[in-house]
Amino acid sequence: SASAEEVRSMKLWAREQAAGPAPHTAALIIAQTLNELGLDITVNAVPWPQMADQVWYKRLDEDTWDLTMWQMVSRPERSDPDEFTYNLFHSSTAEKGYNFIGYVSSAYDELAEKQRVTMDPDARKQIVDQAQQLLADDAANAYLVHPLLNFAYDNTQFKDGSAIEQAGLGIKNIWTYLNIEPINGNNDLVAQSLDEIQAINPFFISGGTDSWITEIVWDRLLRIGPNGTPQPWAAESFNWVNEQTIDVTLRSGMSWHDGQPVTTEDVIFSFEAPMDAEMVPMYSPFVKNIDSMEDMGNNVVRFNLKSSNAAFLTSTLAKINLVPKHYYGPIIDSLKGTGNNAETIIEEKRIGSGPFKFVDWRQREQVILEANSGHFNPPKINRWIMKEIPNVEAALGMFRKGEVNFLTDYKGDPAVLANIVEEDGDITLVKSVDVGFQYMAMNHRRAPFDDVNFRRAVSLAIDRDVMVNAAWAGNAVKAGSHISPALSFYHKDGITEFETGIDLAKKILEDAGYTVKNGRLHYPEGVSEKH
Amino acid sequence: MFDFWSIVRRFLYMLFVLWIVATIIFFMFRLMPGSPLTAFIGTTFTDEQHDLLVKRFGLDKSLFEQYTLFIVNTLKGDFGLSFTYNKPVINMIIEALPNSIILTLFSLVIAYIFGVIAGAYLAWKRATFIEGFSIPIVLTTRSAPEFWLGMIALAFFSFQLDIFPSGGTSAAGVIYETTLSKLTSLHFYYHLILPSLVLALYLQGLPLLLMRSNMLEVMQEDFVTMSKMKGLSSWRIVIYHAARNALLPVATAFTLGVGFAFGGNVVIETVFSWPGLGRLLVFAVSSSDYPLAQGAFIFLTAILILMNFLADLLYLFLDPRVSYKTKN
Amino acid sequence: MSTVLEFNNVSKYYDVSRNISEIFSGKKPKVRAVDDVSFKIQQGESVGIVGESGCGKTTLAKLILNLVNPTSGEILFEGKDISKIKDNDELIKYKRNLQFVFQNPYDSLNPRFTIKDILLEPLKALNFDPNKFETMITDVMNLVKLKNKDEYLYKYPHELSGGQLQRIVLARALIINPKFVVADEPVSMLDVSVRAGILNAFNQAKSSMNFTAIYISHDLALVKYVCERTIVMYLGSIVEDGPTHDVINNPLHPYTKALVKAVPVPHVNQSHDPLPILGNIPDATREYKGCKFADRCPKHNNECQGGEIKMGLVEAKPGHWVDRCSYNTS
Amino acid sequence: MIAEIYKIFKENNYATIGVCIYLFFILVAIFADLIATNDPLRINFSSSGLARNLPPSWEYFLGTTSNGRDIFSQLIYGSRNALAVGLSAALAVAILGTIVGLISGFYGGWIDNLIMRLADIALGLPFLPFVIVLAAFLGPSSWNVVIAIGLLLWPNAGRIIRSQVLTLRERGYIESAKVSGCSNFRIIFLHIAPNILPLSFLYGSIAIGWAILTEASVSFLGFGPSDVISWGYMLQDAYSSQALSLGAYIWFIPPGICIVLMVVAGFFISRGYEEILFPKIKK
Amino acid sequence: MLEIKNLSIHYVGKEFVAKAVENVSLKLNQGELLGIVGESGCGKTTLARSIMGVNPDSAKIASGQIYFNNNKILDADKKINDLDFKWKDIAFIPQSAMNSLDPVYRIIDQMREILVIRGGYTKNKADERSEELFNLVGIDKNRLRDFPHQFSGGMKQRVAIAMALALDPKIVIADEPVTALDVIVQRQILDLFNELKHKLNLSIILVTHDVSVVAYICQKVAVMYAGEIVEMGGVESILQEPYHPYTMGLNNAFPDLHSTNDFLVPINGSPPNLINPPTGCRFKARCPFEINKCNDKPDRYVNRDREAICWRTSDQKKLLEESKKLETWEIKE
Ligand SMILES: Nc1ncnc2c1ncn2[C@@H]1O[C@H](COP(=O)(O)OP(=O)(O)OP(=O)(O)O)[C@@H](O)[C@H]1O
Ligand SMILES: Nc1ncnc2c1ncn2[C@@H]1O[C@H](COP(=O)(O)OP(=O)(O)OP(=O)(O)O)[C@@H](O)[C@H]1O
Ligand SMILES: [Mg+2]
Ligand SMILES: [Mg+2]
Repeated sequence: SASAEEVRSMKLWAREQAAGPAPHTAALIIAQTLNELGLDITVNAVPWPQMADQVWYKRLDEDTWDLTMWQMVSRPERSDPDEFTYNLFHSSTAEKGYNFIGYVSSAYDELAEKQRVTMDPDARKQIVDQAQQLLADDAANAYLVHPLLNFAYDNTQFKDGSAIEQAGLGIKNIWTYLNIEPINGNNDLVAQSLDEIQAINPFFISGGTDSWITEIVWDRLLRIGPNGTPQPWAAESFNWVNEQTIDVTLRSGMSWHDGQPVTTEDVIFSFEAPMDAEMVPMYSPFVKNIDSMEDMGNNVVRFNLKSSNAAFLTSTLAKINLVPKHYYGPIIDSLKGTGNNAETIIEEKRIGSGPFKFVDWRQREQVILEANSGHFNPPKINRWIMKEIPNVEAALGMFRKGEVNFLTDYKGDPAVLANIVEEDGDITLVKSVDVGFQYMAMNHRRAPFDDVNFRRAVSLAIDRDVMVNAAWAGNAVKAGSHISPALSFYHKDGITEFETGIDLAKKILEDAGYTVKNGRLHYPEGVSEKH
Repeated sequence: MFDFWSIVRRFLYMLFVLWIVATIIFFMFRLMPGSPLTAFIGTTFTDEQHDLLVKRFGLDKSLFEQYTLFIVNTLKGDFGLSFTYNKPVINMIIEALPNSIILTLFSLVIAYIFGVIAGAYLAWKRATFIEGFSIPIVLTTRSAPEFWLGMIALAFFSFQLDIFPSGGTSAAGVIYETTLSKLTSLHFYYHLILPSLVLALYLQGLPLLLMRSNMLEVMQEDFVTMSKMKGLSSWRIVIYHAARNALLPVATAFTLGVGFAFGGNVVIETVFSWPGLGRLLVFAVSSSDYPLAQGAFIFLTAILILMNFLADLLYLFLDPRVSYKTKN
Repeated sequence: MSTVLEFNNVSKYYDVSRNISEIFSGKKPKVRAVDDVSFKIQQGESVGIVGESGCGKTTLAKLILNLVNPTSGEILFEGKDISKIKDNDELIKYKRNLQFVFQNPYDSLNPRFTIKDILLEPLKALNFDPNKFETMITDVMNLVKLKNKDEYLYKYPHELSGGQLQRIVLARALIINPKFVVADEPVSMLDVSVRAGILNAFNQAKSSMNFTAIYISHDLALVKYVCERTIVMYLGSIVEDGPTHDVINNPLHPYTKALVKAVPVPHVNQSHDPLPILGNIPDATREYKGCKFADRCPKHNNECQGGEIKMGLVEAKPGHWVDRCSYNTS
Repeated sequence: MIAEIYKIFKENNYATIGVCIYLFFILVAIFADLIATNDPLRINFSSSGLARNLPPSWEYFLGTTSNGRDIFSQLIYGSRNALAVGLSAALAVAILGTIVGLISGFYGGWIDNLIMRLADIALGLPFLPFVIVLAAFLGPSSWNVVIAIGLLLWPNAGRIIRSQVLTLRERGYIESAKVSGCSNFRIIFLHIAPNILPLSFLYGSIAIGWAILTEASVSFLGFGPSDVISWGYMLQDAYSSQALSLGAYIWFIPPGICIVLMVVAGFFISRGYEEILFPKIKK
Repeated sequence: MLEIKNLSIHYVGKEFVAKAVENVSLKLNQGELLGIVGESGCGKTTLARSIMGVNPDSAKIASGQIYFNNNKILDADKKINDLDFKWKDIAFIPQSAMNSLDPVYRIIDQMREILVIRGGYTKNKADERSEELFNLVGIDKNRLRDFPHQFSGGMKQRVAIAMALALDPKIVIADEPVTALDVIVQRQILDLFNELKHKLNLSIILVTHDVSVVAYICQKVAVMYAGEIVEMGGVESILQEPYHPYTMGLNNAFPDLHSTNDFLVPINGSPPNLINPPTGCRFKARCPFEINKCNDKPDRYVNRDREAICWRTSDQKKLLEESKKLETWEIKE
């Protein structure tokens, strides 16, 4: 019919190739595929600040984004489903928060809120399953894959198999650092990072890499164990007094790297400091739910919560760094009123109680940590060193030459790595499914993405096998929800099994009234871009 | 010879140019697409955090206010805090600067020593078979993108032959107590060799060709003919008379080259993971870290301008025709 | 006879910076290329200007042609101050009266133009009637003794010899039938054997067209063949001005005396007496007090340099002027 | 002018080689559609999935990239970008430099002063860093390089042309044109400009190489456009797809060679040209 | 003392051969001041430089030899290895002293270079000698420490003379030493030459295009035209009784400050191109007295100390008369 409006030409925003070849390739393939539906989509690859600025800050603008490649990466605390389930899709975060796609569903909001306060794991899983299914039905996002994380180490320098895999994170984790056994006279673990390290500061969540360091220099009360659940660490034990009260018993005999003992006072300070959102803005969300703390004596600290929260152990007790009050207290006091906050602290000493002590950091070169032999769980290596190598080619080169003996940050082509492993023969390669995932986001605020059928068609047009095999070169598993199969407990079985294909997509569109004229897709009769 | 005030005047003029450049750069960054705040976006990134950042970065102020603040602070030598590192920009620059300086100087010195000698030699071998194939080779090395040469050098010398490290300034775990101890350690120079050779390969063309054509020109001068008439040996003529005169412009080109190579090292620093000023700038620009990018850029500019200035002074020292006024 | 050209206290200073330190320091030494010069030239006269290199001869010529503006003083051409000509028509009228013959024939013809184009340039620029172009070219080519004009007109300058080129330069100057011609060392670049030809052509053109001429040269011997009046310059100032015959045979100023004596002649029996002059070529950027010639003058005394004596001409004999100082001392 | 150019090629092997290289690339660029065997941006699939990192074959003369794109076709199409960037930069430098040099040299005075101060500023800007900032400012596009080259390299050409104009202005035939009553306009365009055109040409041909190298560097650093195939982009692609580790020499050597050829051709031409302009060096 | 025999020098280019010096023979005696006059491009500099053995690579010695005190110092057929005569026996004063001093060294250093390296002086002795030389040429010895550009043109010429005299040469060759100078300075330099010649018993070859300069100081003159010496003899006879029409024309064309003539007599046309010089007499195209025979190479006419290359030497008296008239030289058409 004559009055149907043509679907406009659109851009698929993506990051430049160097930032990750696989998603870049995926974007190219997706654009090529979707164009077969009669769309006109070009890939617009730009650096992160530009892409994020458009997608995030300009989400409400008149002429904003349509499609964008996006990713969520793995972090230990993401082992709990709450963060993704709530923050990514709850309508309260649609305007300014992480729900940048503008997904608004009261049914979903209800589920998201409910899983948060449901303390019983099985009941909670039910709710999380429902949430996953609802998102799939609504085609909220076009989930693509959960990448496989690639790590490798030199098994002439480390005992083969002494690395420990943590669910959704791979072998790059504290458990490996503590457990890995150096052999043949080697004493150092030399890790590598593609990103630049921005800060090593217990009050600052800066770059992703930085947390690898803060995590092992500073202890936390709990730690996420290899199985993905929080387990006691600096806390000897914990005990839920009721749904809003928890008692934590501090391990005795711990000391700071400067030799002073770790006390309950330090623990309370560590959680109180971030409550000042101006002083410690990055950590303050994690302690928001704490109403008060009490020193109960006998190394016991009681946390009184404002509301019950299933994720409290993971996102608060296993998140907040324990810091010595005698050292950081005065520093923070001196910062008050200066306009600067705790994130600007440039320390001469970095004092924690963790299994590794800070030794040296030469910016854009390397960080050196040393084993804390007095720790209750001392590492077997002597030093933990991380080289900052900004490009994957050089990083791989150094790994092959043994200048790096543990490949911790490999974002390159997995096939290349596989080749090298094969050639070398002395490399242990470990692949793990990521907690994080890669997806293509659609802007629900704008036509045609406000139409669930259109979203479904777009999502189902993308052959996930092609994504896995072509874009990720087999180095990924298909994704169907925001919960990775790595979190086997919360992952909804069968959510990744759905039909895809260009014909299916065409049929969905046709059924919904879309037409193709002169090779271009047109809206159903009466639907127009502008509302 | 020349008086103090003349240098002061010239120096003030340099500051003026620097100010203009700083202003241009300031506004370019502010009007650039993309936001420095995107680096902080995360699932737990809240509105309050956002507002705090805006305030701390001073982005809530008007552009004009930001500008005056920037100029005033810069005059005080304060380049502000890096958005991403939360560190004073000046500290970061000072940390990166020696690496860049050493890389640049080292490669320039290699390039110029080689270029001058080879240039003089080729001038001597004019119209021979040697010249016939040398010149195209020199022109070709000048035409190759530095990073490409770097890639090939890495693939070959480091990955294949394994004689040089593949990047950085030191091997894992080596701790330098001070910058000085770093710059004096052999280990550092071992890492320096490959990048500086690649850079030198690229840079040697200019002095070589310059030296050659100067030599050819000088060899035509009457005073060289006169030296022949005086019965002086050809060695003495070539070295003492021709080369000395031909070197004048090469020496100035060297100074200018320092400033130029400094800015051009960005790509080599990237290929060889060299923690220098150029890479810092690239990082800062791509992450919209305005203060850091501004600081790095202004430093690069200052070095360039300073080198231009030094080139003038150097010429003054080297060429008696400008430094010694005619007596009346 | 009427006055065609009049210089009233004309000066032209150039700013020169010779080295970087002067550029840096903002010092601006001045060259007094023409310094407080006054003279008059009558209709039909031919005046030679002589003096050593750098004394300001060319600058003087450029001042007349309005190629440079005087630093001070006024230059009147037919009673009008030429620096005040603003109106385009008037400018063209003024330019139609004046022409210039340059020193270097290899340099003063545009190498990319044919001889014909070169000759047409002034005609086009000064709005002459296009119908007359052909006849004007023929006439002027005859005048400069390039009778077989078709042989030359479509050639480029590099295809001609120096002597021929200089004839073309002369032709270009004369083609508009100017009232006033300035020739700046027109033969100094040429071989001796062809010089004479050019001079003869110049002389003949002058007598047939009756223009007023200024002939600049550093060679007194050449001026003698062209001019009836000679002006001697020294460091931007006129030191002597009189009939050529008088100036050569009876020079009054010590500088002129030395000049006349120094010119070698193609005879075997020449005087080998030392020259009545001291010292070396002076520095043009120096500031002089009193008489500029004082430190080379054989009769100088302290007074000369003290500033009490000013340069300036007095009429020693009718029509023969000389610098005041040497008039007084002789 | 034409005769002069002809002379250059007749007498100068360098220049002849340079021009042949250019002609070759120009032909390739014009007939890219015919020569290329594939759409350079298309992702190709083979029976076993994505046609990634394939070795050379009849289907893909130089094999494929990690994204399954045809390297040979990219190489062919890359010549278009290189020529477009190179030639427009050359034009920008030549035109800006010439106009500025002419005006500055001929008129002198405050205009000259102003222009020379601007030149100081332009020369005070570090080149590659500025291009990077400009690319970030204007968004990724090959034209950034052209703009930057125009903005920053005109002083080199401008200064030389200016000094040339200064000496020309003192040349007898310019003075005689003035005496002949020619207007400034006529003098500048009829008498002076033809003499400095060779210089403009020289600086233009130098700028070609500069532009291509800079474009490559900027692309390599990731500030180039991702939907335009250029040799610099190919190198960047190869580098970030780890062609070095893959040992995929066939991927990263040819674009580099093309760049070298194109740039060296510019050098050859300008060199040949220099020898004609400044024959002293030759004799 | 110095003898040039049948010297021919050709510049060999890619596509041409310029015969710059053709069959030149010359003799120079002890204490003699020989002038070589000729117009621009006739091969004067080429000739002078070939004595020093420093012509550019493109200059090929086609024939001839040069002897100094009966030692061969240049030979067309073989390379001479003993070049010690340079500067010690024969020194050179260049046309442009301006460019012949190395701009980056002080004069004293350049003096020392000659005196120490070539002359075997010690440094102190060399400095003493330099001062002595400066004294000789009339420059204050304090200025030894100056750089070349700090001198004026006339002084540089003096410096060049001082340098030429440094090692007590027997012969000094001066290539247009005064051409670039103003008449007053020119006169001073010429007087200096005269003085030195007498004081040091030097032999001097003075190359110039100025007949008056030759008249002022030379005893013997060789007139060059298009690469050949067309006439040679004592200065007086050449000026007053020339045999060759070119010499006659040259004398006529020369301005004379004190003559009563009010016109000059030009020679028609311009010197021939040396790439394709005319066969036979090279002057014939411009010669008013040309006859058929001139298409063949003229014999050398020798009469006591006079030499000329012309077919019509026997008509000398008549031709000389004719040559004084303007009409004679009128353009032949
Ligand atoms: N454009 C200029 N800028 C600065 N100084 C100049 C300029 N033109 C001439 N002069 C200086 O002015 C003085 C006079 O120069 P001018 O050319 O008038 O001398 P001249 O008598 O013609 O000399 P010559 O005989 O060498 O041609 C000289 O010292 C010269 O250096
Ligand atoms: N390097 C050279 N290559 C080719 N031809 C040359 C070279 N040098 C000089 N000639 C030619 O040789 C001829 C003689 O030159 P030479 O310099 O000896 O003349 P000259 O009499 O000294 O002239 P001038 O009076 O101009 O100094 C000229 O025609 C000149 O063009
Ligand atoms: Mg003059
Ligand atoms: Mg000569």
